[in-house]
Amino acid sequence: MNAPEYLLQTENLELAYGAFHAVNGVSLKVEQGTIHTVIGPNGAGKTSLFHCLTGERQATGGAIMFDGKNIIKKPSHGRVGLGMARSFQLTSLFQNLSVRENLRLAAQGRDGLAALNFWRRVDSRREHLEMADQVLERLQLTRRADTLAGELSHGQQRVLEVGMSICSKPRLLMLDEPTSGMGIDDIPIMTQLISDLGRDHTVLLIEHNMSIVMSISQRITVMSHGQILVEGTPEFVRADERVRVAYLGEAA
Amino acid sequence: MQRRTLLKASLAAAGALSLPLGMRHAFAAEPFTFYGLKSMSGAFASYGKFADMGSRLAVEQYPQLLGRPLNYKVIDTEGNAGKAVRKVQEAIAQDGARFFQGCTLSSSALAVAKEVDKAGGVFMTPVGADEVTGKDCNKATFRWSVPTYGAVRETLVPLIKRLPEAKRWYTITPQYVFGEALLDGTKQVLKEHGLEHVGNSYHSLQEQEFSGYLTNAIAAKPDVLVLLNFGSQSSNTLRQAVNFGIKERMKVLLVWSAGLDQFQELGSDILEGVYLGAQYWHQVDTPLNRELVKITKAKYGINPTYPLAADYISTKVMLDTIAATGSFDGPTVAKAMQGLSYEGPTGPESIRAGDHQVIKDYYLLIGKPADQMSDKDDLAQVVSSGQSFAPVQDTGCVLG
Amino acid sequence: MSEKNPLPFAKTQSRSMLLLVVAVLIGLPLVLPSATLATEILIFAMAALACNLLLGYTGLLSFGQGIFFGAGAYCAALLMIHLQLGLFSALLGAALAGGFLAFLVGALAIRRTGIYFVMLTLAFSQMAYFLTYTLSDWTGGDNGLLNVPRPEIRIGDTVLMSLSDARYFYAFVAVLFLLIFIGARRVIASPFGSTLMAIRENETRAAAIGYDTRHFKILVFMLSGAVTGIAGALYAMLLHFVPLSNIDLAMSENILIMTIVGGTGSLFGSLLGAGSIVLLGEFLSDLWPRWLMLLGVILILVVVFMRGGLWGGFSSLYERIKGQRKPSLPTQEELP
Amino acid sequence: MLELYLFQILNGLGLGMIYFLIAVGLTIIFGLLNFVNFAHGAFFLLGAYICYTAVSLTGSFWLSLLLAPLLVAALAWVIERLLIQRIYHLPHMFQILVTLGIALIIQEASVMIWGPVGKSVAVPQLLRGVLVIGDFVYPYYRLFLIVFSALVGFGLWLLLERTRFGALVRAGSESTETVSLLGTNIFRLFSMTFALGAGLAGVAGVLFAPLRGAQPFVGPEILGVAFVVVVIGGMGSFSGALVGGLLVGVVQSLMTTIWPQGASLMIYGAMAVVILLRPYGLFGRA
Repeated sequence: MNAPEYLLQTENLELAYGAFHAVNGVSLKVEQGTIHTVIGPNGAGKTSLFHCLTGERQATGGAIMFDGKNIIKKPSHGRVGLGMARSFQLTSLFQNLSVRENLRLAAQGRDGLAALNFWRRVDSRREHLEMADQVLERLQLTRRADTLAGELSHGQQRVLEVGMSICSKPRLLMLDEPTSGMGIDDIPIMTQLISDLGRDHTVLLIEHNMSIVMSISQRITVMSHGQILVEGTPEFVRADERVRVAYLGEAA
Repeated sequence: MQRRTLLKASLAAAGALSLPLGMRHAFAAEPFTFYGLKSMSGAFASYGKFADMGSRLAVEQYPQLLGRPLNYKVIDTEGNAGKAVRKVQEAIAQDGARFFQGCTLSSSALAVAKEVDKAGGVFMTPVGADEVTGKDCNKATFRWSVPTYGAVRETLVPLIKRLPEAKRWYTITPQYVFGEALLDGTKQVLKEHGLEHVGNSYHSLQEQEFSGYLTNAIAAKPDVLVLLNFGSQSSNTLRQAVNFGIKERMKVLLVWSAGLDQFQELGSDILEGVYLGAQYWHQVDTPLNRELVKITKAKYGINPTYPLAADYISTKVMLDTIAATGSFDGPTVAKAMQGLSYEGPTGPESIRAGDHQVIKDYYLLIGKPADQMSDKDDLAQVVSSGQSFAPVQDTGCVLG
Repeated sequence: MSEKNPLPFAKTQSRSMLLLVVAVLIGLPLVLPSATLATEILIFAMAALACNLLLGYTGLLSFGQGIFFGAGAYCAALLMIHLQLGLFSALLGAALAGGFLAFLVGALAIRRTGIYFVMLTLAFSQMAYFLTYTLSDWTGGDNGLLNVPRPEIRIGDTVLMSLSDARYFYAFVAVLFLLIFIGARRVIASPFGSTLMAIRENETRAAAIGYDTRHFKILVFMLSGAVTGIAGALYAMLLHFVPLSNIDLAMSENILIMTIVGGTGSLFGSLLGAGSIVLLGEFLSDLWPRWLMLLGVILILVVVFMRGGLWGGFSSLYERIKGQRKPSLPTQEELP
Repeated sequence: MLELYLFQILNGLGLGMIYFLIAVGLTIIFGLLNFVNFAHGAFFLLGAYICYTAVSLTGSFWLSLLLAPLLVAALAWVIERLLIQRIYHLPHMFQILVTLGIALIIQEASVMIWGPVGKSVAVPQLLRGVLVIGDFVYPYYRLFLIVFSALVGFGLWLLLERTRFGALVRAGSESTETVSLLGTNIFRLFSMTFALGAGLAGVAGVLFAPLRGAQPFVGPEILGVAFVVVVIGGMGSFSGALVGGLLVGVVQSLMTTIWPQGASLMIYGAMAVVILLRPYGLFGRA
């Protein structure tokens, strides 16, 4: 089979709430093996776009091609099995479960309905436990494996949030503002982690803060008013006048 | 609590417990326990409270029975048939209980009757379900209250005589076993007398809002409205009927009233001119009732209500029979109760041998206006009384 | 082993827990005044345990447990009365009836969340009640279904054990309870069980990591319904009778109260809850007809001071005595 | 026959207004406080009993109509201060458990004070008698109930839509933080709302007393009706409670002519259907 050039591709994607188009004809192309960032000021539609991609919202028009297949009708849980995974902007963990269990559940999620098996022991699926331990190491959280997720520091919770999305061995990682709410000291750790993940995953990153993505992204899409404003390499985007206006206009 | 301390005492006395039941009363000091099944807590507390008072009056007349101290133990049925049955099983299995009286809910009584029968005990109950002395009758179980058949006959027939002009009759019936039985009886009586049954409204088990049914009834333009529900449902139907001015448009008959306590709740405003069927009325002039009113007033300062009277006489009959037979053996006592005639609150009463139904009067009362009441409980007066019972072969009862 | 075990309940669900349950099962009839009382406790403990799978482990507050309890009771009773089925076939029938109704109720109710989910289960509960008494030809209506047999244990035509003695019946129920308890623990320790807890903690996240949460909720409803159905059937056999109250809203409420009072953090809590509520009624109703008032006070006290229920209370007391840090139980505040 | 249906619809509308009155307190408490109050029926029965006592002592129904809701609201205020305030943040199951406990206590206390047998309250002299239109009879008292419920509803609407208190309550139902930012003591607002909701249950209890009397075990039934009305209308929605009440009243009344046994089945069925088709009721918000 011939792998398509773009792992993820949207065609004229639309998300309308009545007359208001939060996403208005977006055609996004995410190349295999890149870190691709969508940025834009508040209200530009990047979170709405993200929701369409994860399946949290049903897009009202257009198509979402993942690995050459249109997945626009797939519910969010069904996208995991195809190899998509996501993180949340607001930390969304299993607060009362241990860090390891958070990761193990994320790994097990790829089993889909096979997880309905209620007569096997959890340990019988060793690979999930091993995956959890690998990710623990990668996140440098091994020492806190048995801590409840809710008891981690805020920064560590953000790291775990992102870490959970790699447990299902996804081909596409979709990260929604992973640095949101992080202290200034923690941000480099997160930036480091994302560029590390970018080495073996395709990453689609949604960011508000332009400066921190410049160093790690291969491609950047700038959104404004539900549409794509500019797309290109970081250098290209940085130089674009319209981007400055959009950002400054928003700020003014 | 009593039962448990008793149990501990018996355990301490070792061996005593292991003795066969028949030998146990050789221990002269060991009290004999009589069990009252009363809905003390839960939604039927109003009934259980009076029923318990009645049993206590009867028990007090026997400080001891056949040389053993008489102990009266209340089993709180919690208005829950499941709890009632389980507690009865426990009393039978642990304490060797054999003599039970009471129950408020028909369902409890029906199920308890089975348990008591299996254990070879005696059970007397005032509940409304005809099955107790009908298809679910058994040799251990006796029932004091007049069945639906008699309740319908002894209210409708005298009323038909009293109201020769009343041709159109309308019924409001609760849709459960008891209500259906009353409705069948009513239809039968109306047919026999060539009267028109112009309509019936069924309502559900938990209905408390009757405006819709009353609207139906008014639209049918009957001469008499017959209410076949009971308890709080009948109270609310009556209240709302009076509110709808029904009394000015037609006569109202409540076939199965709960008697004095229900009348007190409703008051003469509502009851005035309403015909009421009753199992018992404290003003009835019989020797035993005079006595009952006297002792009830002395002990509780009230007039006896229906549950009080019913459980008093049932308890009394059982205790009397134990005394008369000189035996604590269930089957012996049950046998002696078959066909027994005794003086009851409604006059001479007897227990029919074929189905263990007590043969007694049922009353038709009419609510009095407030200005004619001689005291606060003088809410109604007796219009007529009499006995109507379906023959045993029609009850479906076969005593094994 | 326990170190590698990723489950948060690892410590509390260890082998000693099983020993504790066995000890309680043996001790109950010795301590209590009668075997029938002990049997009632175990039957309700079974129902509470099933409710706990929904409430404690999945975070689903169901007012529909009475439906499954009643369905099990009526179904087993009717199978025994009309088809003369034996003990195990009747219990199987009850489990199937409970499970099937739970499938229907679950499949519809889980389309909504929060208070609307609760209200849906409540609506179904009321509807089941009205249907049951309307079908009085089968159910006996408000008089209840009488003459329910308590069949003996038999294989083919060989009678192994009669259960008519209350103690033997207790023993049978106790064995069944133990099996269900072990089974439930196994379910909790399975991939399925761990997913339930994930759903309880954060359903959005559970969906985001690939779980179709609807299937999990329906399945746990069915398991819960089946176990509750068995409990209902045993209750019918205990009483030789199915009262209409078996399927009313108060039954659902009662099962919920037992579950919450016992503690939703542990299966053992359900046994505690059922035991304490049944015994409370048993002893207090003898002393004071207005005992329901005390029940009211206890419900309030549990919520204000002991939100983990009796189990939570006992285990934090135990931890304090042993001088350990705070218990590793899930904090109940987080349950939706 | 057509006429009868028409009467039943009219009767149902009247009944519906009463149901609205029963339910409106529940919906206000849920709307602002996101609090599930299983003690609503108990406040109702307390209103009925206090009405009975007030009428027997003073002979005035109207005085009791003023007094009983105030006393119920005062009790609710105290309960809120001592207890409810601690549990707003807890999951619904704990709210249900606590209010169930309160309901049991009120119910059993009523039995202790007033006895297990119910009490009757007479229809006030002024409102005895019936309105006759052809074959249709309608009591003046029920007419009064409709008008009074409408007035209460209108008064509440004014209170919620036109006063500072109302604005704060509505703001609070959107976000408690907003209200705190406005410098209002949010806890006092909560207490007042809770007392208001309970007081409304008390009003309903008083007005129902001449129809139903005061009975200690009426709580669960009233609670059931209130929940059905509120859920059908949409929890927390004021107009929803009105429409829900009218709908339930009309359905129930019509069913008494069409298929009486199924009246309750229908009403709960309707509730289930509404939740399934309209997740937040007819008028609720997400």
